[in-house]
Amino acid sequence: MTLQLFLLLAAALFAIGVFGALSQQSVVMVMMGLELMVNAVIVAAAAFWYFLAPAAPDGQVLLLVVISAMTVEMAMGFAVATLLFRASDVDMTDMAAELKR
Amino acid sequence: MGLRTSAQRLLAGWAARRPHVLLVTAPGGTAARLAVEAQARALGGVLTGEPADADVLVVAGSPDGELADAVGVLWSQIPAPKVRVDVLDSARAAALLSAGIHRLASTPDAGAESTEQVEPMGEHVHQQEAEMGHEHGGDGGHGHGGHTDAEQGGHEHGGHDHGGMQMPGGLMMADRAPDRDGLKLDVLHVALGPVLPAWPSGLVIDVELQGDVVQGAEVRVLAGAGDAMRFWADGTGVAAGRRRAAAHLDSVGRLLEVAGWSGAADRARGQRDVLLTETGEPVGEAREELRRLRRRVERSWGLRRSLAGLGRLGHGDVSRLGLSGPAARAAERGGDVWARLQTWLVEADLALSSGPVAPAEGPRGRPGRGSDALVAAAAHLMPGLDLGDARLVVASLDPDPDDLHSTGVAGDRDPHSGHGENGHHDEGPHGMPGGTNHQHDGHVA
Amino acid sequence: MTSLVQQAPAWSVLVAVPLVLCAAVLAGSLDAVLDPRGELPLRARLLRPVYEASRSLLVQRRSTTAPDRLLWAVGVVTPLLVAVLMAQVVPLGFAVVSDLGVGLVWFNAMDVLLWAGWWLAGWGPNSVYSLIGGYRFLAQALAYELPLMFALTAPAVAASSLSVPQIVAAQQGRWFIVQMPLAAVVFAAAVAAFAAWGPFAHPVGQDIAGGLLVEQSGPARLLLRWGQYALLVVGSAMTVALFLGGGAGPLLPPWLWTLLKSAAVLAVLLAMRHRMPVWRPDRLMRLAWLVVLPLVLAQLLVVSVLAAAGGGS
Amino acid sequence: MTLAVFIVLAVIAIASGVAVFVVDSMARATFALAASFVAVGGELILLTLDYLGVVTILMMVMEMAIMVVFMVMFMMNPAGLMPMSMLHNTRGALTIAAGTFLLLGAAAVLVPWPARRGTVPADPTRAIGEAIMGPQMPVMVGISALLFATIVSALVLAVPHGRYDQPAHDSGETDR
Repeated sequence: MTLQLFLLLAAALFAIGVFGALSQQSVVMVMMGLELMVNAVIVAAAAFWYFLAPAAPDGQVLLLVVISAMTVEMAMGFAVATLLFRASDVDMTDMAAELKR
Repeated sequence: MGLRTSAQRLLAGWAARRPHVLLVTAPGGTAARLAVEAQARALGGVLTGEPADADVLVVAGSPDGELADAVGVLWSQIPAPKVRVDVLDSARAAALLSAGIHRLASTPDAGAESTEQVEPMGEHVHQQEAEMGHEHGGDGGHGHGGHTDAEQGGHEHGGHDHGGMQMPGGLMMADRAPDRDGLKLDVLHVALGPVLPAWPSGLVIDVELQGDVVQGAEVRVLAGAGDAMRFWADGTGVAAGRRRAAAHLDSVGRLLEVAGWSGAADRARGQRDVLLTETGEPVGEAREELRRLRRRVERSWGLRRSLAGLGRLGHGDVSRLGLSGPAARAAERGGDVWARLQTWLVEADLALSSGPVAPAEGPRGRPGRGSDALVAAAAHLMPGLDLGDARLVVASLDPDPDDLHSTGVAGDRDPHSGHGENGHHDEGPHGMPGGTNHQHDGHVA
Repeated sequence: MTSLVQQAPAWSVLVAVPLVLCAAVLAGSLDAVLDPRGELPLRARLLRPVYEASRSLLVQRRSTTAPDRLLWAVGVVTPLLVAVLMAQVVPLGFAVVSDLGVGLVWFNAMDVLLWAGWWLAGWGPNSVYSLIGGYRFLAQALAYELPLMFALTAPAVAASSLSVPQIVAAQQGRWFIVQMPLAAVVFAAAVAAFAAWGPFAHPVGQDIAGGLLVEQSGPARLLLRWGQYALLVVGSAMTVALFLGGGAGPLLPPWLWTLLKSAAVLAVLLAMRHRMPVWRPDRLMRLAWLVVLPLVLAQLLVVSVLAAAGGGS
Repeated sequence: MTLAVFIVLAVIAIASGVAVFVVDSMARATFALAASFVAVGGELILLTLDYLGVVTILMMVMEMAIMVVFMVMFMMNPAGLMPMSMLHNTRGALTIAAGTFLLLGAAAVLVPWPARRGTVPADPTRAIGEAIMGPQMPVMVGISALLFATIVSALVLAVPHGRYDQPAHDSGETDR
């Protein structure tokens, strides 16, 4: 196990997340892309903590913050999706963009 | 299938010690039903409501028309090895059921003719065991009607839809309509009945579901064969008071079963059987038993919490819907499901001590009208309730299909419609953040 | 009675799995014995799991229209699998398969897997009642999960450890049920809830024709039923470890004490099944959020104050 | 041994991550994402972060169980029974994603990471506990305020106006 391996894993997960977030039409699926990107951040942060500065707890605290951020993102995402859906029966990003006009 | 080893025989023998009986009552089959229920219990079996879980299908009475088709669908949904028993005469119920279970034990798959039908998106393997126990000889062809996409057939969980998009597997995409939270969600059309656990068999309520919330309800009654005897109302045998008490206990048992309290439901059914059979049992003892049951039920905080305030029918509703019988008198106690349960228990006690409360009426109210009004009340109350609550409401009204059929209204009347309520309810929080009132889409068989 | 809980050798994993299965079967017998319905001889009741298993093995495979077979299979095995995974951190006497430092959190995480598992068992068959059963479980899960988490937190605070063996060790003087009775009761109730049992059996309720179980036949049904029993067994054993002193007791060996206490808790849970009505989820939700959650938080406060006072001395 | 476990978990994490956007069925997509998170939780346990690993599994499986309800509620074709594409601009997204991977991967391999400072504490769980109850307390206070704000604003956004107005006629339970 080396830092590089973990970072490669994180890079792969992040790239998949980017693909999802850019290519999906549905708001909920875009959120899943974002989740995968956060997932990659978790891996990278844990690896940095373990391989670079294990003595300081800051890395672990950062992880906690990331996990909380993920739940916040999720809750707000659901709320916005519900709002959009209620407003105009839409769950697609393209259609939501059209709403603005 | 050449592996008919002794081990398999051994397993079959053990399996038959705990037969799971799926009981379907056709109009006029109430006496046979009671006999089968008692015998199944005595044999160590268990009554089940699900074809997936059954190995013995017992048909009490003789279904015809749509109900016969539904029984055929049920039979096709029971996985082999399975046995079908038709009981017409209550006196022979015990013997027929025992013979059926014996058959199940002795021939794990002897003579099994297996029919395989592979359908586009799902396979259905029917392996059929010996069918037996016909009282009415010539009728060999019980509907083994394959897999009809029937909306009847209680367990086909029908999802037919109006003008939806065709999807693979012959499924339809669901319609959508606004739900009570202002979200436009899918509507499923599901038929409750004619066969469900603790359900008046033969009654069908077509409901529109959004998630598990009923948005509309229409009632149909599947006609039975000939003029069914209305067992509870004008049966003969034991005294009128005992019969009335037994009828109410039958309803109580069904309601408690739906409420998920099978122990108490079983007690109510046990007392019902005692009242109907042992004419010699002193009234005092029967009343003492009944009072114990009533205390038990009324003291249950959980039950009260579940039932109180649900399905309320005030005095206005009673007169508008033409209700009579216990359901009407329950308006004095508040008119909810809890009040109707109490009324049954109180009136059963009164019936034992001094005869039926209203001797001119049947247990469901005015002769020929009682169950009709009950069905109308159910259709009126159901929209806006979630499915579990709707089941409780129906069970608390407990219309008697025999009663409906013999009035002649059942076959060709307009369905009582709950649509007047229409699909939009803003009746306030259901108390469930993100819980059950959610949807799914087109994914329904 | 001062010896700490020891980590058993690695091969004990292999013992733990059949042990959980046997316990699930015995729980089936006990359930039949406690069943108030019918008047069957004791022998027929004790052998009921054997009869039921025989049925299941003979039954033909059955399917529905357009099921999601993969997810269905995942859902069906999850309850039993979760029970086995939970069992890894539950001590029997003074031995435990894995003294994971964060055993308590592990137990909690495994119970959350049930959210997914039960829902999938409802989704897979592609049937209305079954899916409603799945939704009902999620609604119920929202009601029981937070009280369960705080009930788990209480013994962790009192023992100032997340490790189950250390929690057992910390209550050799006085069982935790003495200082946190409410947390113990809430925990046991939550065990019944995640096993969809007794008053919490709404997801498998008769009013929706068996709900999650409606389309399950043969081995699938058996796996789900045994999964429920296994969850109740492991949950009872965990109750004993967290609140009832684990293997502590006079005269008898610790493993026997664990078994006896677990059987007692299990009997109470099993007995609830036919003796109480099922609670409607909306009313349960109200009760859980408005009454139980504040009570458990108050309990946690009391325990924390006691721990702070005790830790200061 | 640990390397083997790492590789297995990494493959699971990536494969199920890909599966999220490949499978048709929304239920499968959601639980594929959950599987990816569980695998990452396993990786954290490999890095001695038992507590954070298990908490990741706990939080994410719970989140996905809720997520699937939303998926099924809002999506056109949750079971994936009908072949339909929900993608737009696939090629561009694929290019950008590949570019991202190459960039990050190159950085991971080529950057000369500094040497390790210090050693892993005997009990990392205790270390983080003491950190957030000690020097890092403000962070946790901030997070809890943020979470509370999230709860409130999510409710405000998602709930129609007047949802909590008690109906006039009764206590607001489901009776009618």
